[in-house]
Amino acid sequence: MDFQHSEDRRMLADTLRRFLAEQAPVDRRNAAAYGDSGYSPAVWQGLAELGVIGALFPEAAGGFGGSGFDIMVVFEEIGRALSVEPFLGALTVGHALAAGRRADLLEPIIAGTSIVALADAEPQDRGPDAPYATRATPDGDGWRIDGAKAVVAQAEAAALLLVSAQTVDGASLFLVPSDAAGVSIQGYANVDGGRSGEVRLSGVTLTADARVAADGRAALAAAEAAALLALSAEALGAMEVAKAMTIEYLRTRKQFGVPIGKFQALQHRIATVLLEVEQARSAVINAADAFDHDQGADRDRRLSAAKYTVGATGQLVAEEAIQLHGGIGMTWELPLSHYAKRITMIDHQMGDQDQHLQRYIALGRAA
Amino acid sequence: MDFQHSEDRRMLADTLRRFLAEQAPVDRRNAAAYGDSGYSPAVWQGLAELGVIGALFPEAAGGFGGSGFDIMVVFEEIGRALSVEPFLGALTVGHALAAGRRADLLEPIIAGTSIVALADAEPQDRGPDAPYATRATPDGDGWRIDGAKAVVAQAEAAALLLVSAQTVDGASLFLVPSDAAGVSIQGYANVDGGRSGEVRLSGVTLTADARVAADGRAALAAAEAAALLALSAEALGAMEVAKAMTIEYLRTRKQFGVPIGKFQALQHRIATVLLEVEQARSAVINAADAFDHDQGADRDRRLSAAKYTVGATGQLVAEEAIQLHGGIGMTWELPLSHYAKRITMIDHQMGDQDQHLQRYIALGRAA
Amino acid sequence: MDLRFTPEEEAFRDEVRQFLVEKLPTRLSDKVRRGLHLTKADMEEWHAILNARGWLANHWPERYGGPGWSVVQRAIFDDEAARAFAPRLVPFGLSMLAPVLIKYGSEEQRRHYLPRILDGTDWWCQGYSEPGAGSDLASLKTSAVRDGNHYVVNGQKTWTTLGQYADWIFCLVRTDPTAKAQEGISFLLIDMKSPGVEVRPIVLLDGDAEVNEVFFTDVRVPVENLVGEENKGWTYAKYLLTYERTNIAGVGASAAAFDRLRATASSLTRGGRPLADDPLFAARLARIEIDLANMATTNLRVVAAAAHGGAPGAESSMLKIKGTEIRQAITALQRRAFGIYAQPFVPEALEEGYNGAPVGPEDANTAAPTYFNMRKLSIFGGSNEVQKNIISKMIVGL
Amino acid sequence: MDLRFTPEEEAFRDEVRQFLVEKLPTRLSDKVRRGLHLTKADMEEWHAILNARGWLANHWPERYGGPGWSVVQRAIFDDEAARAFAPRLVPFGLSMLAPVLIKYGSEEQRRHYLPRILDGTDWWCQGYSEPGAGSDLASLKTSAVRDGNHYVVNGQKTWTTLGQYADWIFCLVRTDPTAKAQEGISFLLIDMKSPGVEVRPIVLLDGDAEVNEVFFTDVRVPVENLVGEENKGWTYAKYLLTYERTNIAGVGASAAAFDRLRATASSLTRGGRPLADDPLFAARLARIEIDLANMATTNLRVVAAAAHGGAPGAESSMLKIKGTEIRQAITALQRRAFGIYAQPFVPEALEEGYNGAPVGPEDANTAAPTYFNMRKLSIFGGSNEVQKNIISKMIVGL
Repeated sequence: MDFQHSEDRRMLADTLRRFLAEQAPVDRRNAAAYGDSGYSPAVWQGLAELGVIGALFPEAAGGFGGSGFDIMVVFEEIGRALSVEPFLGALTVGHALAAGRRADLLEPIIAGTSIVALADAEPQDRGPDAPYATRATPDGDGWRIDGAKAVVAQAEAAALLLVSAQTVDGASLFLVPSDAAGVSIQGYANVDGGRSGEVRLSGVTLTADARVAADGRAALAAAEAAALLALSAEALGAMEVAKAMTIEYLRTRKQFGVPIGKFQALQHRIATVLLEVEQARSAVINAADAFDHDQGADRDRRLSAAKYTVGATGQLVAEEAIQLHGGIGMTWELPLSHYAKRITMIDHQMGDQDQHLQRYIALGRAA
Repeated sequence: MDFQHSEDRRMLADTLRRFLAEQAPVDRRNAAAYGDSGYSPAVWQGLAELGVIGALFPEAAGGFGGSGFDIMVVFEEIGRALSVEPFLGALTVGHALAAGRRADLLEPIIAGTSIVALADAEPQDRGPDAPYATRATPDGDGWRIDGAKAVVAQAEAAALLLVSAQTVDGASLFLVPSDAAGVSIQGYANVDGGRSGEVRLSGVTLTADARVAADGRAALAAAEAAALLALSAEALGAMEVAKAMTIEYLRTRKQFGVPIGKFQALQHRIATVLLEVEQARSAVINAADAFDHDQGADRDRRLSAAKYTVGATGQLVAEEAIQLHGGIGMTWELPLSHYAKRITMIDHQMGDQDQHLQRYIALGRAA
Repeated sequence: MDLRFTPEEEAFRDEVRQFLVEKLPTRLSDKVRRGLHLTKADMEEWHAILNARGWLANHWPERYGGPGWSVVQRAIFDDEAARAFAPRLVPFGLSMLAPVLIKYGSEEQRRHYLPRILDGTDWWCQGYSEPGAGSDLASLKTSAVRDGNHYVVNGQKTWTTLGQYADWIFCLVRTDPTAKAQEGISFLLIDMKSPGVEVRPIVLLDGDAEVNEVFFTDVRVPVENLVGEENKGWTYAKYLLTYERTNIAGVGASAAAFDRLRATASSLTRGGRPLADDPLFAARLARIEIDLANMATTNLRVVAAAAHGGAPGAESSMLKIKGTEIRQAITALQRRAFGIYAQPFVPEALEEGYNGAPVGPEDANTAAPTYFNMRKLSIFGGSNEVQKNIISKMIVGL
Repeated sequence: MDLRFTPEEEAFRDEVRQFLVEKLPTRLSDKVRRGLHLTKADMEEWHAILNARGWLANHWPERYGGPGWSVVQRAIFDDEAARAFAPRLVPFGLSMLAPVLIKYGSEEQRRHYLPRILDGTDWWCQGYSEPGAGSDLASLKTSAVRDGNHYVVNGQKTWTTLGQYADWIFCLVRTDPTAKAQEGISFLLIDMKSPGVEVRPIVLLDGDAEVNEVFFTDVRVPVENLVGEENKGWTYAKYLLTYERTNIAGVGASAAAFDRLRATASSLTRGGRPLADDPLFAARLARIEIDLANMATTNLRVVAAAAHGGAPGAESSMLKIKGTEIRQAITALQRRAFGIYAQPFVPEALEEGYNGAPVGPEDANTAAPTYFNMRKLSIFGGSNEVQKNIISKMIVGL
């Protein structure tokens, strides 16, 4: 039993934290996050060179990490710095490809030279086992895809999209160049920074080898597992900063002649925030452990437990942080408000707290 | 629009409050509530003579009240005094009989000379439309009943039980003398005072006129509606007292050299209790209004809304009242603890907060 | 006890409804319903429509132009207007300054300013909060020093809502720096066009710029712009803050927002089934609906007490807390309802006449900004913490 | 980072499990599982079994009879014992007094008292709280006045758990009434058989009488019963209160209680379907299960930090708060699960050997009394409010 990250991981975290503090302090982060491209190519390239992407993948896939705790460490720092660089795309696509035994495709992803995005969700909601509305049909030796994908993170920046589409073999996965004929992307800003996009695929023709998985279920499950862990860790990092900012504000802001941290009602509320954030940290540790050691429903249950926990705790932390700051906590100028937004919106990615609580229950029944 | 009770009702409430304060202060209430009979026959008879039971029924049924606000006023006082006298039985059986067009049977109930109890719930849980396990079969000119009824309030004290039982006509209602051959009652104390009992019916033979309703659904619905309103109002009364006791304790208990009501964390918690109790009062008012003016699903929805509200608010109030009192709030000696118990256990009668929230949702869908 | 309105009150409600059907421009109610930004002209348009009907200043005495309504009539009007998605009236002149002038101003001030509020000549804003004086309002520092027939004002106000449109600001200023905190404060009316007044917008987390900082540098204000007596401003300020506002619970606005939420839940599916059938979502929805129905009655109880001359005390704090909690719960669930489509941020879509392709379901993109914006409800107007202090003071008395 | 235990630790866990299977009497574990009352003899029986194995005082140094376990081993043992429904060890001698004697007592005191704790000769209870000194412990008034070779003690203690069985009580007493609150306090060991000691039971709301008031009237206590120095008792008291207890979170006990709750939910139906399939009940159950799984890791993180020599600070307050919240949530849901059958109160059914007809499902009648009894968890042992004060002091530092 050891709750210290390994020396290597601590170094990785330190390096990442230092780099982001220097290269992407919150004002520069905001300029990029709310700017035209929605991220900083320079920061992204710098992080790739530091090996941050490689840390997300095991050696077999060309990386030098890839364990649950590697993902936790990297995404906690991403959360701490509110990084909007396209890590989630690299993580999910990379893990999907590796699970689909196409680790050979990972090299440019790990090098950071190829930005990738997972295009899985669709504009129309569908049932858990319902087919995708996006369909791929045989077209000569290759394929033709028609459909639409929803809220694809950094879709405009991505060179390649990993697209799920219904085929006669089930849900297959296709690597689609974003500049292929028939691909159109309507990009937009996210409320919490960064950009996403609606992807439309109209008669997109692909060669046979574009299909990287005939049955994409295992690959998508791997991507989902990695994403749930990553988003939970990112939320944790952002909560830690929001908590620390609020504690600092309680120490320094004066009203009625004393720091507001002297008021017991506020003291008790920040104490509650503290202990719930510690519980959230434990949930993320559990999820990382599950990612490494558990399989199937056992693993997914602990991942859903973490996503549920950071969703519920995130709402508490974001709302309390704003409320304890008062009006200033609502201003664009104060970094806190951007942390609150990011924490809140993570509950809108890959299923919210209620969905994961219900998934947790359903997986427990199935077990 | 008028949120004052009528002059008559205010007088009724005052009389009732004064009588209970004099005749059943909490020490005497406790002696009766936890004693052998589980209530005070003298208090019951006194209240009957004051006309309290009559206030629960309309003139057509031999009473002089019977509106939702009459029931609210009476049961709020019952809650304030933690009265354990068998009002709920009189109310439910009386309203069931009146709804079943058998108001002719109410006179001894209103006079207080016949104690009655509704024996509807059964030891084995069943679905909402499932038949009763208790069955009545034709037996000569009369009926024969076999089955069991669960947690019948004041079963031992009751002279008559209104028993629901499955017949070929559906769920019928029977008036069963508690001393009839084949009726056995296992009585026990309730954790919150008063007594209840398990009723077993083995080959109980009854004359034909014992069946007071062939199709008992309307009668049971009337009894249920009255019971939900009454229990909600009772919870409100008990919460008001628990709140007042806690406020008084905050004013007088000193720690660290000052009254503990000086501590802001506690101030904010009692403020929350205050406003939730006001919301609960509004819920009970809404339920009383629904009892008088609404029909069917509309009525039942607002009744469930009230029962849900007092269930959820009751847990808050009971737990906060104990916690803010500290250890002393947990002692048998302090009246508060008995209020906390009663408030809590009302959530175990006639469906708890979750069940009523779900009933509220289901009734809304059906509408 | 009777929750029902009288036949006269119901007739009045019908009259209000009829008026709203006829006179409330659909263009405006659509913008309100969808959470779009109202322009200055939008707000002025509705203001003028109400003024033309004589219903604008519905809580003013008749001699100053009020319609002579009872407390219950005002509650009915406010409720119906909100449910019809009428724009909220800008309260600073109508509901904040005017009551102070009516109670404490000179007859000359009343005759000058009140008609100009009614006809829209003067747009007022509020100069209460300062960067160092939020919940602790009495610690304000903006100074006004007498110089002949003028006060010379220096300092800074903040959180000045819609100050960018204002012609005038009413300010709390410190006129006696040697007095105890609450005793050296005066209530001053300042022309925003005076030399030395500067307004700077504060951008909020949702990208919106509806609040401002206002800076005063040697601003000369004629002494006749003092309301009441010098150094008695705290009394007027408190009157303004506790001035009985039947609408503080915002029941009508919450009911309208809840209707919109329910429509959203009915129109969407999640995991292949109607969102409203998701048991946890349905439970959240039902809890809010019940809380709101309870609140509606709580609010009427306070209104009825006010109609019988009861003074608002802990009640108005209670309505403020619970009202804002419910409204915030609605906006949180509205955000949650849209799932992934709450993330796209299309600020242009918040403006009238946006013709871009919609992203996701209708109105999805305003849900998160509205949620974030509405966090202000529990902070502004006396934070909910301050309201709890007030309640506790009233009931525990320590 | 590694949540897994080492092979050595897993082997130790197996050894503990084996021991529990062999040595923990089913009669006792059944009583604990079902929430029945343990008699004095029950508690002594388990105490003696552990002592025979050398595992009783598992946090004591080896030289005084501890088994020499690591922090992790102790956590494993506590966890397994709780999950096996072993009786809780009465902590007053073993875990409260003993650490104080080991750190601050004289060698003579250690040699005299510690073996008697181990072999069960002395049953200890705690004399800290007084009627006027609860959360504000330092305001205690019980006085000890030196009179030759004795202290003469007068005053009253309260909330003395299991004091009715005790041979000895360790007390905080005021030896210098002129000193500041925390400076005139001493730590005194008092023989309960001394003339002038009187114990009166306090009946709790669940009808239980496990706590007591203890009155002292001119009780003469030999001066050698003073621990450490006169007037330094507050130091020892604080040490005792913050003494690192790996078990403060009660993870094992909560896990056992949760298993029982889940079994209850599986065995019951509501409205004709399994209770565990009721979506709101299932959600409550799942929230607790997740919170508990998080807590288990939080607890291990603190244990691991302690194993590396980290000092417990805000952590132990955090574990106390969250641990008690979880336990209370479990008991509330257990009560709720039984519906109408939580109301019958059959106190005899809480005693071993009750042969009456059961009322409702098995164990239904202990659910409500247990729920009410467990409200004490957030009050005793430093109320959760005091723990929040401590956390805030540590993190905000004001």
